[in-house]
Amino acid sequence: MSDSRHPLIEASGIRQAYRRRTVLDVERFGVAAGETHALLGPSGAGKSTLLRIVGLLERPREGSIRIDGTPVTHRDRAARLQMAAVFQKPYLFAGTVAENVAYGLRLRRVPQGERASRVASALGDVGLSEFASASALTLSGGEAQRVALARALVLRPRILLLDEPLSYLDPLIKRRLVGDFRRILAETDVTTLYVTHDQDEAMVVADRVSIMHEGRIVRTGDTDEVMSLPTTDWVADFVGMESPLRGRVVACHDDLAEVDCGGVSVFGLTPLAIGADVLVGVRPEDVTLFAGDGLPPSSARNALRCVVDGIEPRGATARVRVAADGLKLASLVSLAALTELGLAPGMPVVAMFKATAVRIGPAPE
Amino acid sequence: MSDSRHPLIEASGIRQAYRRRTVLDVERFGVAAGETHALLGPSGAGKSTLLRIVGLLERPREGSIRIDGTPVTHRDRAARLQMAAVFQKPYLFAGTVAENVAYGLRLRRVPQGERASRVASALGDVGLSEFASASALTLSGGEAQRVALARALVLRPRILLLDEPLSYLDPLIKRRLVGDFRRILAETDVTTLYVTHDQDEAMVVADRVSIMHEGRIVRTGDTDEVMSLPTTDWVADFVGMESPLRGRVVACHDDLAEVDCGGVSVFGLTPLAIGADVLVGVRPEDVTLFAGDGLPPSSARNALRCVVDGIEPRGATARVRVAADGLKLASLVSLAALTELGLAPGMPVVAMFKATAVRIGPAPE
Amino acid sequence: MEPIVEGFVEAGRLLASGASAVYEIIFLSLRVSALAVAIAMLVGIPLGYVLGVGRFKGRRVALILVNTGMGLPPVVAGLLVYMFLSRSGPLGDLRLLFTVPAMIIAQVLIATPLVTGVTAAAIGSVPLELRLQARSLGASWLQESWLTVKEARRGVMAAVVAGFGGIISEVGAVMIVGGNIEHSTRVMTTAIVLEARKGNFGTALALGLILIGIAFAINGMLTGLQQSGARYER
Amino acid sequence: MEPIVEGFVEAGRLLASGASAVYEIIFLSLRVSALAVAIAMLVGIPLGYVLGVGRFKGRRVALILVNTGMGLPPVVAGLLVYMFLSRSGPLGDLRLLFTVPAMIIAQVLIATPLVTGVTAAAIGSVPLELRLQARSLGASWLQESWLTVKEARRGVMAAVVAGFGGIISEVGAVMIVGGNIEHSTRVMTTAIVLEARKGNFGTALALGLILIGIAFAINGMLTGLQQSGARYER
Repeated sequence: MSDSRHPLIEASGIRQAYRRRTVLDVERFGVAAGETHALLGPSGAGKSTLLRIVGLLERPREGSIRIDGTPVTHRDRAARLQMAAVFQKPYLFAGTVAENVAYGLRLRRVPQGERASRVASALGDVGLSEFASASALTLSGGEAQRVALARALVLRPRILLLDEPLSYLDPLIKRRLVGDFRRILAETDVTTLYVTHDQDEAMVVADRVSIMHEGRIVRTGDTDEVMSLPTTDWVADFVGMESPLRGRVVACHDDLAEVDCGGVSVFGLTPLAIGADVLVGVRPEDVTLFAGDGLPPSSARNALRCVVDGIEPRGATARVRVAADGLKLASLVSLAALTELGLAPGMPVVAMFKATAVRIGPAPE
Repeated sequence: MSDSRHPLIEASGIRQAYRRRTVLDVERFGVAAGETHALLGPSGAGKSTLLRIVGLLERPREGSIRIDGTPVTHRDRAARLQMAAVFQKPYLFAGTVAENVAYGLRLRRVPQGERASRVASALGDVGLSEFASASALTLSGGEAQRVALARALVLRPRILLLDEPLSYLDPLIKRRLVGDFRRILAETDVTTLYVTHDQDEAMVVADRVSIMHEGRIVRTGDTDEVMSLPTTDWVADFVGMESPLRGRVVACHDDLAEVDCGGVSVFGLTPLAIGADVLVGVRPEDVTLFAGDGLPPSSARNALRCVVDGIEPRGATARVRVAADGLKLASLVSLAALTELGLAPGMPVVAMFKATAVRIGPAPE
Repeated sequence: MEPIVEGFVEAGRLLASGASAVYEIIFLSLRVSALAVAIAMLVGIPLGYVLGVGRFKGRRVALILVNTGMGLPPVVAGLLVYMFLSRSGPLGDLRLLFTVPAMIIAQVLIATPLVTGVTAAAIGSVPLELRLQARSLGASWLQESWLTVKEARRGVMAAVVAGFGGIISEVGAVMIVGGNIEHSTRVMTTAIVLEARKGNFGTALALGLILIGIAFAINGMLTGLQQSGARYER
Repeated sequence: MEPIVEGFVEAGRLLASGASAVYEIIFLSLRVSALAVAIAMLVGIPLGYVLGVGRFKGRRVALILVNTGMGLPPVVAGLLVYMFLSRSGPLGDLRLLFTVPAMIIAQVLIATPLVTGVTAAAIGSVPLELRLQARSLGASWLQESWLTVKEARRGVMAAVVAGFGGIISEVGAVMIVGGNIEHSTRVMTTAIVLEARKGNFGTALALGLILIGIAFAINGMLTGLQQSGARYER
């Protein structure tokens, strides 16, 4: 949870309730300058409400927001002028595409000449130059959402708020746009708060992730850490992993640590010292299964004898749950491999994964 | 395309147009008795229109439908009584859950006693027994969709029509329901037409798949074949593969065939004889990458020296495109592996995959 | 303020005493409008169903006619009925002018387009997929229609209530064709105009209060019926 | 049929000849209703904006009042104005009864709730997110309001048109407070009633045709304005 970087925007003690039902209860939340921070969680978790409160678009019942350490409220227009948002649907205004992109610039009284050139360049960035004088209401969903992004980026905001910007789009268009968003966010280096319910989207765009559940933030950290070291059963299920694995470092050879997880040894890389209580995680994408219980030749440092616990088809892959003593893992197996191995519950298998795929972090108290 | 099984329902020469715009142009389409057949394609491809026409819910401008070889039209109520549908949204009728499930039984004049017991058992199948007397309009989206499924299944239809039954649901609920649907469809052994835009969903539930694009069926076959042996660039892109790979069988050792793909040898299993022109496919999930150009020890029969062509982050994995001479492949690589290998465009890598993961089929003329 | 207060006092007295002259007028109003709306329902609901459900040749023209009818100023509707029923008019031999049936005819002419139009909108708001859903479960044409009307029942009820509301407080048409004859064709609205101009605030207010009561009841019903709008959102 | 045909012929002749009596009545009608709707706009649009935009204490009560006003039978509105303006009423000293201003007051009372209610609905249909979007791009409170009204402009225009339509064809209220005095307070609707009852089909029809023309123009405008409905769907 610790972050050495200075938080550009931070929220503390935020509580919000609609019709007496508490929908948000966040003790502390911060986004550091320059980072892309994803708020990830199922629908109804309070993600959009937190975004609107942090973005000074809605007043919380309790709590305060600071920008650069200075308290601000939804009445501070100067603070709001540092931000810009894109929502689920593009919500283009009546008028041309160029007029839409120019909207915020006009509010800021940017002179006509500069306005035109910035609008043109923003439309170029999202690849829609030729639509400048088209009516905003004739665009397709994907085009409209790119205009919405240009309308926000043209303001060169310090803070960009993206509230499920891709969730209403077709899978094919979404796949293309998520790449565009990643590229544009990386190029502009703007501080971004990105709300999504889609883990893959979060992993593509975000430096850091906060997972929300029922109005609370249940996990915050670097994307990689949050997505591979779950701290609770709920988070584990949400990020597609088995229950959290707890262990203790029992040996260290150079960088390579041996972690004892309830009698099973797992090898991974960590700077933590012998005796440390740790969380251990391996993403299902990194676990390979082999049939039988003989160990195959491989460069992978970890090879655990397991028993298949269950198989869930997921499409082009299946998620196979395996258990070795108390340790539970999941492996993502392609359909061809599933057929070749003839996997079925109760079968003995060997689960292999590299030391580099093992994520180790300090155990929370 | 050939299917030895008797088609229970077949459509020929179907054309449909709305406001003079052709939205459907399907020469031939059939669903065999007992199979689950997925209609897969992007939105606007004509999937739902075809489902409604095949389901005798809408009259096509041209073409005919046969059930058991007998021509039928949307006016044949006896034919319609053999089918039942579930749509994107549950469209529950005003009344209780039990009344909703009983609707079709009442239309069929099933006696009160039998009706009650069949409704109870159908609600049990979808795990909603305790909601029987609740108002249908108070249910959550996932519950409502399960009621819609029960309302269809309780009729014990010969043909079940499912039109994007999961597309409006939350990812978490969807993940659970897709498994339920698969189980229920397998248990009841009903002939099913399943419309979806989601490939993973199709791969989980379907025995056979037809891919639609701009009103036409561009590919039909067994799920595995359709999803791993694309015939055109568009289909390849849609199913997440690179361009179609064409080759010729040049040698056979027992079942193992050597296929020459523009100078590169690929080994796979096929009953096709030497000299046959074939299509070759390997799903990205089955391709493993190794750094450098030395061959690592492995049981995989195929090891191709390639160069990285491009990397698209997809979330927990990245899709890495590689090329060896004219042959192009994609590999799904976990983020840990991506970091460890330090992959970047232009880098030499070795792409490995097992012979069992290679799919070989006759090349279309 | 004095005469206004006196008017209210007198109005209360008239209503409480059950003064037959006032109640006679009220009951006639209700009878005429109820009968008219009942006839309007018989025509307007089936017609509204057909217009709401589907595309067919002539639907556009029919919708334009219904809209035209909804927009027809009631006083003009009254004028047209008057001309047809007048002694020298084509239906003059029926001798209906200045009778209750004439008022009913005029009100039917006003209410039918309203009932048809609102019913069509209510039926049209039932999603096509809901009807396909019923059809796919084996519903015949008639069963599907019945389900559709049942699903749209609040909108259809709103159509009837709106039709009744439109005619019960109408003045011009009933005045022209009914003639505001005491003990015969005097209804609430025409009586209010007459009594107000005669300075009989008590009687006018007594009738006005009842009319307001009816209008508010109708309003309340319409508001209640409209609150089922978000039903097909999820 | 003869008298009807004759009536139409006479109506055509009157309209074509520019008979000053007919046109005097038409222009007075338009002047009264246009002024009344202009005043109703001044009150109704800002009030409708406030009611449409947000939640605040008293909003429910205000909405109920507006609904009540929309449901008030015009003839009752006329009666109330009459009582206030009558010689012995609280505003009797103004001597407005049976004058044009009295008719305007009655029509303002009828049109304002209509304009307010329809404006509130139009403003309310602009999604909260669109306003948040403007706010998030830096709009001040006033800029956000202006954008919202611009986005809802078709609905607001519909509110004004509906308000005008509601009063131009109204009979009871103007008859009570105006008194239907020749060359002074006789408007189209009251003239139609009078002429019809006098058997002057020509004059009645001439006015009726103009009234129908106005009603259809209003209807056409409303239909056109409503066709922007699906705008926020995607």
